[in-house]
Amino acid sequence: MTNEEIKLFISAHIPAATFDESGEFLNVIIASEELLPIMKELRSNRDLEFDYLFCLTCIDWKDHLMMVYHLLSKKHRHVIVIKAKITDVNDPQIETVCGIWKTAEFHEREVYDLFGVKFINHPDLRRIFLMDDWEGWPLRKNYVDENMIEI
Amino acid sequence: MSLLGEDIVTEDGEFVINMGPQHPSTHGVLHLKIWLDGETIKRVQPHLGYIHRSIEKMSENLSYRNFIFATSRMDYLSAHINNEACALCVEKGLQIEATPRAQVIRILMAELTRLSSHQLWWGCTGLDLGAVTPFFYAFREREAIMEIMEETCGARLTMNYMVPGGVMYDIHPNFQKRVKDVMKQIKNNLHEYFEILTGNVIFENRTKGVGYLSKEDAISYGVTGPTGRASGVSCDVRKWFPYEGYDKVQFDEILDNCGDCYARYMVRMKEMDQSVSIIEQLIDNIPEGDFQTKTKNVIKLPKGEFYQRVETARGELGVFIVSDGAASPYRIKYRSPNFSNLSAIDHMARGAKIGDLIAIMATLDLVIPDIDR
Amino acid sequence: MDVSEKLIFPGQKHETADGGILITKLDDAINWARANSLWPLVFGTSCCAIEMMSAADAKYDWSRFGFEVARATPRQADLIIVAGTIVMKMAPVLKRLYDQMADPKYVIAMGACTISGGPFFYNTYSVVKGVDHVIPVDVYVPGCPPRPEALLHGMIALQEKIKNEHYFGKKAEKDK
Amino acid sequence: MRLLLTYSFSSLSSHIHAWLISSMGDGMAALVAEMVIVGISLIVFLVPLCFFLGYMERKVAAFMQLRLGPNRVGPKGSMQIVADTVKLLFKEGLTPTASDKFLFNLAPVIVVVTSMLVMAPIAFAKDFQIWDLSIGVLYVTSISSIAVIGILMAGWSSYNKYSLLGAMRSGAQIVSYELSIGLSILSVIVLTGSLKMSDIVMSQQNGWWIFKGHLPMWISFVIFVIASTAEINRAPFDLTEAEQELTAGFHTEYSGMKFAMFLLSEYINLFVVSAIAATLFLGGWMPFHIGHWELFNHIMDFIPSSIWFMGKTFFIIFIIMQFRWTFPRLRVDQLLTLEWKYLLPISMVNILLATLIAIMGWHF
Repeated sequence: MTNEEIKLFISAHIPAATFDESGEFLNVIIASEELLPIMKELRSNRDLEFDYLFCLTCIDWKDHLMMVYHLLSKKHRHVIVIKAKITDVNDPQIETVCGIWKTAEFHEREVYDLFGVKFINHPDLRRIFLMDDWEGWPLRKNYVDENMIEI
Repeated sequence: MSLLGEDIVTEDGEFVINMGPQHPSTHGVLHLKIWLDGETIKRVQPHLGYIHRSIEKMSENLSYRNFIFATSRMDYLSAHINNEACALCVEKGLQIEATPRAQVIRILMAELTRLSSHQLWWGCTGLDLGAVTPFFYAFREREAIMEIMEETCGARLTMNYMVPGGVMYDIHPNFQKRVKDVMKQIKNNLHEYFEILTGNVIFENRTKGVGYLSKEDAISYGVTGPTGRASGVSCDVRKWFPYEGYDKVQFDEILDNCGDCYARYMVRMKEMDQSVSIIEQLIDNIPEGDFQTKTKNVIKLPKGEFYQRVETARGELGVFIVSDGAASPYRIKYRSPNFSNLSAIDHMARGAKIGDLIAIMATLDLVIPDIDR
Repeated sequence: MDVSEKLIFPGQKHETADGGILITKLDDAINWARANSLWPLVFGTSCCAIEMMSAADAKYDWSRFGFEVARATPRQADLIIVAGTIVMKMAPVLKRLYDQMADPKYVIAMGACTISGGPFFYNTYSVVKGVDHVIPVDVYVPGCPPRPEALLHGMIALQEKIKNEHYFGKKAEKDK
Repeated sequence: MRLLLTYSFSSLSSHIHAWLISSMGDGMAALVAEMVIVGISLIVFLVPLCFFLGYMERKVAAFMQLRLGPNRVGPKGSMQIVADTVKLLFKEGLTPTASDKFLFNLAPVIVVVTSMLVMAPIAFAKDFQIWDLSIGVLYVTSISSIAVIGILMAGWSSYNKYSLLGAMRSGAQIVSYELSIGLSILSVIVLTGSLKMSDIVMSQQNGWWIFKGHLPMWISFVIFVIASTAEINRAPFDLTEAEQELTAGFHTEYSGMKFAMFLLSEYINLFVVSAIAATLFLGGWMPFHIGHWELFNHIMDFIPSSIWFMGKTFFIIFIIMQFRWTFPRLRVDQLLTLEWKYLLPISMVNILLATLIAIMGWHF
């Protein structure tokens, strides 16, 4: 499918979705509540079949958090970037995509560890890199590190 | 020897052992919690972060020239390829390309790195399975490659040879001759590798049918690199999304459908041949010209998001730069191959024996600092 | 110290220079053995571990000096080569490993990360800024990573250090 | 010179015996004194032997791995093992708090003592044997299996999960491989008709069993070497201490001298099994003779019997050392499969063949 067809397909499911084609890939920006149904559709639809989630991360834009999912279809060889906007910075929550791509389990734990995004229905949501008693979310822009030396 | 050594038996009467953080076969500081039934593994739970050095956070404070070199310390066996990925990503943002000469040098260096990485892996696989001698044979060729690296880049392991727009300095005058010598040496000695390990009955028994990973699972777990290709997933970035002119050289993507440890082993062994072939195609055809494109002293990327992927010795490395127009990245994400590859370990090891887990870890070829970053 | 000036009571320890001839000679013999048989613990966290492995290979071959027998269990090791960055999560594990080792035990800090937190990582939230915050270090080997020759040099320097120690008689210099 | 070569050790021992009896009387005192002398001379013999085996192992490993091996400590690195031993002597011997302290300290002693006990019936040279008891071979097999109790004890008392796993593996392994060893020894006994070590050596006067006994003896020999490698826990069967799996297996918690005792017993065991293999299959101290080549046989006779014995033993030791540096390690279930599905049935058929040869008198 070309980008235009994918756009049409997504618009049909989520009318509020906005698109950004300035970069290398087609970016689709949606609200965090709409994530799970469209992801399921992207994975299972025969013409799309995005079976490979190759990058899952989060960006802290200070006033909101942006979850970024890079998807690729091994069969059709097309790439799409889904961005889910989380507006609640103090208690960020989003549905997990573990059930769709198994690799998401570790990547979501990483995002939880470093950004504090809580993934609803995640099977094992613990800190992955830092100690369990660590305070704060290091990759947030408002994280204060006492050991940091300003250069 | 582990931090959680106290719970000999958990409440349910299960036997739990902690492999790592210090353990000879975890290749660093990976910590695996293993639920056992006799010798049979019921569940494996990886505990990470014993070498989490926060490279992503740190890179947010480094300039676009400097953050590249921190990545040498991620997957230190593919240090050069990691640097390449970052340099390419910055180039993508700047919309420039490395000079033709630099591109060929980059490919040559990347393939040499891949060869040395696979050799180390081969030696360590032997070591993990209890055969000590392969380790020394592997280092024989690895050291020869290291010497080439040292002569041209100035360092043995963390080369720091990449800059956005090319390479840091031109190759050493001896480079071509020495590379040819080493290629000859490797081609002559590769059969010894097969004689020592591959044909051994014990080795075959230890690896065949062990740690099976199906194609669907491999894709779902995001397993890439030789590990993914051994499960039949075509995932060589050099073929799929060619960079640096990989589309101009002839090489095969090695695929195997068995998905067991032996398949992973054979895929890597055959990849060494392919790397040798790539190097031989290019070594006499290094174009003349500049080794660096002129770039500004302070690099500033335009506002936007850039994603670059390369094929390291372990799989697909993705560099995701989010720029807000400043002199240092706003956010950097490294999609490291080992992190995804490791996530499949529980799936692969269930029902296997402790010895199988060692074989699985060995053939996954894990580099722990790349997982923790 | 002039012994004759002091009043010596029966049963009091007669102090002689350097602990007496017998003790000194015995010290020398034991130190010779200890210095020439340093068994390292199989322990490496990151890049430096690869150069440590290179030091074991045929080209550098640390077995020539008797470092050959790398033990996987801290109980049987004499030497811990901290090869690679130590992060906050690893620090208690490293301390525990050091405690598990049997005396006499030695530490080599290999590489910039273990000496000071690293060429890059000194300014991050998770890295221990120098392994000597956690365990006492005998020899520092700088580099990122140090060459195998540098590590061998560090290990030979440690041998020299051991040869000047006192096993008997005086309190070991290490404990001072 | 001639006197030295033909000198029999039996005259030396009978001199000492006569002197002891004359000075102490024919009672317990003389017996105890003899035992002490034997014990001391055994230790005096074993310590250099183990030093040499340790040195040899490192040099064999270095040879196979394209490197030099120890060469700085003493001439050609020959003092390396001495340094290691002295260091281990002066190292702190840790006893974990949670361990069973009595068993923990007893285990290495049991392991070393059993391996030393097995030395008793071995004929080191002509008329040079500590105790030529009539059930020599039976004694060897029964005593050597006590070692597993020491290993189990070490693993259990350490209060360490790796140790426990190692000990459990060791139990299964040694019990299994005892069978093959027993059966392959039995095939020699069938031909010899005696359990006595000296009889077994004498029966090979006109040819070693490996040549006289046709194919079944070859099979027995190979099975014996494989099974005894497993019995003494050396690679590729070193599952009890499998470094890459169980860090150090049953002796994970041992340090200092207690660990040195395990190392010592490993080398003694290596020597003992090689010596027994040499005695049973390669004629012990018997020189190599070929049929009616009288001149050749005379030259062979001229070489002292102790050199013959040591040469054969070290040949087998060298083979077993090569195993260690060549093969990957087996998995625990494959280890048992190898024994119960392959070695044991083959040995059973083999012993039938050996019996057939013995009954029909087909051997030379």
